[in-house]
Amino acid sequence: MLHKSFQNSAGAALLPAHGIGASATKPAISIAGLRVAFGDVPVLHGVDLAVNKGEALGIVGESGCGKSVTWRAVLGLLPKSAEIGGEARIGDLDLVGARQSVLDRVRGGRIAMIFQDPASALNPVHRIGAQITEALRLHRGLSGAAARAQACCLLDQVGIAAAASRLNAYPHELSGGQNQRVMIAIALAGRPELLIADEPTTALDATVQAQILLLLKDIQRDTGMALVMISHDLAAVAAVCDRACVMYAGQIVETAPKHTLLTAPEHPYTRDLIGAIPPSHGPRMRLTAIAGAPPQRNLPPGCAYAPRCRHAIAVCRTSRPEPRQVAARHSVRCLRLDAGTYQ
Amino acid sequence: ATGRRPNLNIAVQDLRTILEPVDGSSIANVSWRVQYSIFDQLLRTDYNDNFRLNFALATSLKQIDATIHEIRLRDNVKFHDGSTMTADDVVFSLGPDRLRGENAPGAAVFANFLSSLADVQKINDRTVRLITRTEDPVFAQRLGAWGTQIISARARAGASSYDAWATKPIGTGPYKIGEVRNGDEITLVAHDEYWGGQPPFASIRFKRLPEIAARIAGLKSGDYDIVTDITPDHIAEIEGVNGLSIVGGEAMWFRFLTFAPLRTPILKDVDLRRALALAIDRGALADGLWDGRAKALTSWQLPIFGEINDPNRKGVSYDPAQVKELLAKSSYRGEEIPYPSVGTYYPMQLAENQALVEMWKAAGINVKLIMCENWTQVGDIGGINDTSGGAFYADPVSMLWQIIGPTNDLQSTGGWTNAEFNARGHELETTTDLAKRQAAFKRMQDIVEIEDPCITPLHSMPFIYGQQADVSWQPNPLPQMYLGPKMPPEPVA
Amino acid sequence: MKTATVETNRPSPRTVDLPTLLAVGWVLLMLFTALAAPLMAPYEITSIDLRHRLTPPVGFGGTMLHALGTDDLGRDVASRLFYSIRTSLLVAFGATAISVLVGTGIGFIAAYFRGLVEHALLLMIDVQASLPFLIVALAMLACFGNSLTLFVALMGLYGWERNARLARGLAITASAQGYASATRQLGAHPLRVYLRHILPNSAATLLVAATVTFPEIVLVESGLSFLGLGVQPPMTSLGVMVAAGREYITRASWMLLAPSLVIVITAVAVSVLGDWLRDKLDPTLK
Amino acid sequence: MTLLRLNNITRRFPLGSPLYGPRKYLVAVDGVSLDVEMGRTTGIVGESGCGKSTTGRIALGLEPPDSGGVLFQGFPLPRIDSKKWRAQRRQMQLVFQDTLAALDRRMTVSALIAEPLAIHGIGDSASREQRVAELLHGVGLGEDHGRLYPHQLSGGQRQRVVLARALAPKPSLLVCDEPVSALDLSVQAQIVNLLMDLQQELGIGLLFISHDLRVVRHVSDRIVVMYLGRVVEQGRADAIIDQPAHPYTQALVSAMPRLPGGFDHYVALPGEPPSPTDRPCGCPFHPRCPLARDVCRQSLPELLPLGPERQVACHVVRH
Amino acid sequence: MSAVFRFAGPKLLRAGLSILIVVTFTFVVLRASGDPALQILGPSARAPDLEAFRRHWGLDQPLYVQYVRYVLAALHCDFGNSMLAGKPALQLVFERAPLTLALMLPALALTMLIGIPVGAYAAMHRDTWVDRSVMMLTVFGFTVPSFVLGLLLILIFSVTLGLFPSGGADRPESFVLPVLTLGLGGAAIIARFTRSAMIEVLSQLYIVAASAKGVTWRQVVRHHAFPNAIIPVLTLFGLMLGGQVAGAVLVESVFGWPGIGQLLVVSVANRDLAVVQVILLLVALTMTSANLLMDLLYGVFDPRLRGTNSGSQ
Ligand SMILES: Nc1ncnc2c1ncn2[C@@H]1O[C@H](COP(=O)(O)OP(=O)(O)OP(=O)(O)O)[C@@H](O)[C@H]1O
Ligand SMILES: Nc1ncnc2c1ncn2[C@@H]1O[C@H](COP(=O)(O)OP(=O)(O)OP(=O)(O)O)[C@@H](O)[C@H]1O
Ligand SMILES: [Mg+2]
Ligand SMILES: [Mg+2]
Repeated sequence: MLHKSFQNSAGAALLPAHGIGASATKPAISIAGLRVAFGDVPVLHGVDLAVNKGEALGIVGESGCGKSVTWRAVLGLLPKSAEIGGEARIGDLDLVGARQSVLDRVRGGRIAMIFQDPASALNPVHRIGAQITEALRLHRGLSGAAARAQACCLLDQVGIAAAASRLNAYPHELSGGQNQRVMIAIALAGRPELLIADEPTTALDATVQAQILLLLKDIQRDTGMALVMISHDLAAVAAVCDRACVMYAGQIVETAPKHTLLTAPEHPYTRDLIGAIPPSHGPRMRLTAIAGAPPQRNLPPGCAYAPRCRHAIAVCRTSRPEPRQVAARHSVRCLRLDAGTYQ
Repeated sequence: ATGRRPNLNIAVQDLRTILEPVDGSSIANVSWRVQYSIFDQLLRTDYNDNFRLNFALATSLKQIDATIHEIRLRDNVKFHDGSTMTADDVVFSLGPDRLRGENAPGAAVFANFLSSLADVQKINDRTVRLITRTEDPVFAQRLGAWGTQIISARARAGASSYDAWATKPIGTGPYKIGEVRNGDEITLVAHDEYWGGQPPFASIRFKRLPEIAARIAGLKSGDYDIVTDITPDHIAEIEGVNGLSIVGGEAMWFRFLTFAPLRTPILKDVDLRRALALAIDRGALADGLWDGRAKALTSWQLPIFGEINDPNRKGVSYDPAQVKELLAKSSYRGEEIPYPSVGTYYPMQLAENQALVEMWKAAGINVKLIMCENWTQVGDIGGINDTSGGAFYADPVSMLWQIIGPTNDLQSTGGWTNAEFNARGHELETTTDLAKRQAAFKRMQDIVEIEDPCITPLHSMPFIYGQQADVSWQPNPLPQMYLGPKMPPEPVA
Repeated sequence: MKTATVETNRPSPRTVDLPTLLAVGWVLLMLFTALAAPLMAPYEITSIDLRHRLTPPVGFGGTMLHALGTDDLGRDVASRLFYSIRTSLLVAFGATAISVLVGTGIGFIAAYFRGLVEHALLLMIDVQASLPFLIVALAMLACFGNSLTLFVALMGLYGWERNARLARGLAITASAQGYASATRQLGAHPLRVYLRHILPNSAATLLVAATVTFPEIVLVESGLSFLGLGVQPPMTSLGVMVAAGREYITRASWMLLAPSLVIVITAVAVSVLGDWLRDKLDPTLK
Repeated sequence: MTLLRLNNITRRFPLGSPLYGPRKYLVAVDGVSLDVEMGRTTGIVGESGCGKSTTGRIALGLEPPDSGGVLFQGFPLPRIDSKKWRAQRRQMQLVFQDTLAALDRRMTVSALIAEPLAIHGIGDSASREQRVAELLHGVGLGEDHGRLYPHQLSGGQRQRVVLARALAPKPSLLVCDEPVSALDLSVQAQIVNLLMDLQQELGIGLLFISHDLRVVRHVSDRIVVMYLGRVVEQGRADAIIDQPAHPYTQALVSAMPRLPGGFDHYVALPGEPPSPTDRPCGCPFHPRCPLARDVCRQSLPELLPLGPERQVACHVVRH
Repeated sequence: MSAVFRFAGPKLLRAGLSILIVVTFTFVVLRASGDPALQILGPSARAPDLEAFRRHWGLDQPLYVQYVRYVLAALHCDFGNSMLAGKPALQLVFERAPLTLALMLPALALTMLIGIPVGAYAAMHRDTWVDRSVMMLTVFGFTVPSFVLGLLLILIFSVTLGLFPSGGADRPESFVLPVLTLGLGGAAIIARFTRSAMIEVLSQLYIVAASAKGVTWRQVVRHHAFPNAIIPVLTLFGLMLGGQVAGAVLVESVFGWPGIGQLLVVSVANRDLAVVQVILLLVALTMTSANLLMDLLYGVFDPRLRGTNSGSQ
């Protein structure tokens, strides 16, 4: 089965994230060689990633490339049919294959997660107040009136009006956006070290989105919580995160500080992605989409992006690229960079 | 004193809560069983001693003339409510309001058991005259059979309604009615002022437990002292348990089949009916199905009938050769003969139904068993029917005449009738002349066996009880359970 | 971990496991028995032998003459068992199918129509639920007499109200869910919404209901034969055999045991098959 | 030509069962009027919970309005669930917001996409298969995805399945409820292009509900801004985004994350988003409005023209 | 208050109607399909006695006259007398109903207390051998007829071990075996339904989300999955409440339990109409109240059903 290749901490040094300041900031979580397969179908092909304490990391990428699966795998939330390999460490603890009781303490307490689909992620039969206070009880030991008050605070914090009375509402009585904010409130309830926000604002209107993102940013800054934000909105990622990863077909293809990524992207996919942003000014025109479809189910023998890449050369179709450090804190998984023929 | 006597627990397969013994609905085994310990009659038949008649509430019986009998009542008989029995109670108990009137609650019992009684006259406090309509050869026996239970006239008058009375009547028997839970449980309590001595049990609880397996389990676990309606197949099982025993088996109760030729045209053929009767292997039923506990019954003769009995009469018996002959002679060509049955009314009924059908099939008679839910359906179909009956007293009147007399359902529903049979039956019932009676009885048997068969006997139907071995109790050959004190015989003349 | 070159696009279907195979085997055996009963039965089911009543089965003191022993009339239990399987399979499978179909249909209709139709159907359900089945059976008997076809139909009435209420509840919950309204807004006929979407999504529960209904019908049927409905002597069924055997539970337990075991094992097989079918219908388990 | 016209529609939802306390109502949509032209797109933006989806459902005739009327191609919608209504579904389709719930989890993606074709009896099975492949391709999924079940798809993939399903019968009116919110930029571009191509080809009228102002601006001809169940501003798309008039629209536009700089322009709205069960009297926006005056607290502003093709409901801005 | 009435009104109306239908139907069926006189007096009763019996109970009247009389009397709360016991049917039934209730309620409690945890447990361990064997046992549970189960329990616990009485209803120990017999079969059914409902629920996203919150698996099952899974189980429970009287018949007859189940069977067999009707009335009332209770409980467990536009769209 899976052999854990990065078992010793020496392996962690290989991780691009540790290029600088590795001694100054310890990672809140470091993921190495994470592989996930459903049945016989591999979905993640070795994700290496570290999130430092207090850092805000954005993850963008093709829809279906495994962004959500990565974090579900880390938290042990995938169905039994998933085979998981690699490791995900917080401190000395490897979460992959950890016992249930260990995971229970980590989940919601050290790592909290906000799901993409709020309407289905909230339990329909419990009042939202109960769902929030449950998290408070589990991770902060609050109960009764104190928990309620705190839940009220949290709802306030995420911008839900009339928080006190809304505590008694059921998920179906709230709109999608309101539910999403409830989810955020629940995630914040445990004061996690790391918050994984899986598209936290897709269902929210611009003002609330801004409010929430800024709120997440503020909380992250104030509490020193690390934040992983999965999003499709590069602008939103830029607004919140310090660093961003681009994922494609179950691998991270580029990691860089946000400015570098936005202004000097190296991977062709990142470039194409940025090129697809609809303009906010000027006349309507066709958007530039990437031709072709991402690889399905099984990867091509070479670079996963090669079939769609405008710059692909012969070698791209035959051999797999490895991540390559192109600058401080900037690594790219592209063969043409290795070969130096691209640029 | 009551403290030292044991309490008796009896599990029965069914219970009825109307306890007035002359009520129409009391004509049932399950009623007789319980009521027998609550009431006394004028005379008492000792079924275990050749149906000998003993004095009970009456202490003498004098025939004044052909239709008048005078009885003297026992002194100091106490009713359950403590009052003393007088001639007034007897007059009322046998009077038109309770028993003899056309609309009296006792009309059915009266017709079945005491039909000859025309009047009851009080002579004095202790003496009563009973006047019959005609001569009655079995009048004394009737007094000891059923229907002469004496109740307290005063208590009856004091009851708010007949219905209220019927569930808690006051009699003179060894036990009085205690707690009654409808259709479930009846508790009788010792009547310590009983004239016949101290009742042996402080109380008797009859508990309804329709599942035979549950009754047996209850007996095994010691929850019951006696359980009723055991079928032969369970005898070995009970006898195999230490401390349990089986009693009963000797029976004066019988199973019959009736034919309704007037309702079912195929049966018009006398030869077919005779063939039906002759095709039955009664021995196989009695020995196989009933494990030898039942006795095959081939005729209407019973030794207890005494002088009227004709030991030389053959009756019907299993005779395949003759069946073949009769069938050949008959007009029967394999038509289906309906045999409706409710299947669960008599013990082993369904098994017996099926066994009979197979026996007929073997003889080349095509009988179809039809399961029915109720008697109306059975009656609607006609054909061959199951029935039962017993010798309440030692005379053919109680048997042949009582079972298919003109008022009984076979005749009253138009299934069969025979004028001569009825005339002879009437003679049997109303003449005291032995020779005439013997002739009449013989003729009647000829009719139902050969000339115009309408009924055929099968076998005795034993009442089998399981009981704890330490319970001393002797069952009757009839369904009545007597649980009172042993009384010295006071035979009637 | 296997290499990424494995060319399976479909999730591999669950392989049929041993219990399911056994269940299929048993049901086939029952079907075979039902068809071949006359060939398999060593005796006629009515042939009575009063001198060899209640002989125990082979291995418990009996002989190969009557491998499963004889009953209270000395009839061969094995032969009767084969014929019983034949009748009971017909009656119980037929009636279970009717009961579940009728119940589900009515339940769905009640869930779909609101207002008067729903109230009328609920009224029917209430009436049936408060009426003991005994009375319904009596009514049937009084009105239509007795025939096997009618009897299967009557037995199909057994438990329909439970299935109807279950189905209605399931349908109401399901139609409150997105996929039902999504299909509805595509312009699908309600029949399609109910049959293609709500039914498969409710199938798990309905299948369980069916597996529960099945043995109930086998047993209720025996109660009705005493009313003169359905299976009547000399015909026999598993229920009739159980009912006859209950008096002999300690005396001749084989009379009860043989048919009971067949009922229980068949019910187990049916429920294993039901589970298998349900899993098949649920892609999320693949 | 006007394809769809909503006339002053209102929708209230009762809250709770009578068994569980007194009845309260939530006004989800309050007097909304809007048009969708053939071959054009009307965008709806607004606070979450302001009634956008409800408006969309009413527009499609999936829910009856409590008052007001819906005209499709000039005719009122047939009675819900009637035969005519069902037939009309072919022309009116919805792309659901909640994709996990909207897909029957027991059907494969292909079957789901083929279903509207089967329902309306379009084509034979071979041509349906082909159309499914076409649609899958059109929304950027491969044929392999056709064999999967909804739960095996990522959020974005599911969203595209829902879209493909809605497009299958070639409707003339498409209500897209957040059709691209879960898509990455590239796929989003693909979908937006697809929608716009289809619109040009077939003249589909689109009602496009989204939070992403950038996309809405890009897709729509007209934009309707809703707040608490009411339309507060409507007009040409670029005009609304480039020069928002209503203070709420201004706030919305300012909150749009931009590159580079993120939320540099963001002007936070004071106060809290209101609760739809407890609507303020007067202008619904006044508690949070920086420009609010007395009149705003007392009377409800009507939607009145402000310049060409533009309407605003605000007491202040119009003066 | 009026709102409550609006909610309960149609249900009560329906209940009333269904009672009327049940009463009428039963009346016709019982009267048309058998003669009480014959049933009660027995097959060998004489014709005049049958006549007298019929006259006494008004059975000689045309059916519709009997029906109108019955309904009119019933409207005045006179439900007639039992022909078999000679007592008012109401009194007869009320003497026994508490005993059936005393059997049913603990049995139902047992059904739930065993069925739900067992079903949930099996669901949590689905497809393991635990699950399989538990489910196998449940099939035994509802397939073994209650009279066989009852007899087996008697044989084991009364005859062999002597722990509990074999029948009767007079001591607290008497309750153990009948309650077990009645409860176990129901528990098996409930267990199966709970399992299947639970499996359905466990695959929902909110279960994953709850785990992500750090809720332990046990708590997830208990707090998040259970309340959702209980809703379909409640439907079944409501149905069981009504069906228990009929289901109690066999148990009552095995244990000699003087409840209304047996009374019903005896009364039907004897065509003792008045008693049958009162029992059916009672059953119908139980059903109605069970229905109302279930509606309330649904609301308690499923907030989505509390609005009127729940379910419909
Ligand atoms: N339970 C599952 N069984 C099989 N395949 C699955 C399962 N869950 C996810 N997948 C597959 O894993 C891949 C990654 O899914 P994931 O949800 O991580 O995508 P994503 O990057 O989050 O996309 P999006 O941005 O659309 O949410 C998808 O191709 C999906 O089909
Ligand atoms: N079936 C319903 N029962 C009760 N209230 C409802 C119902 N549907 C919607 N609502 C309420 O109506 C309001 C408007 O809902 P709607 O879904 O239209 O909002 P929306 O604008 O689409 O929000 P979002 O952008 O978050 O999807 C919300 O407050 C919601 O809680
Ligand atoms: Mg995702
Ligand atoms: Mg919405």
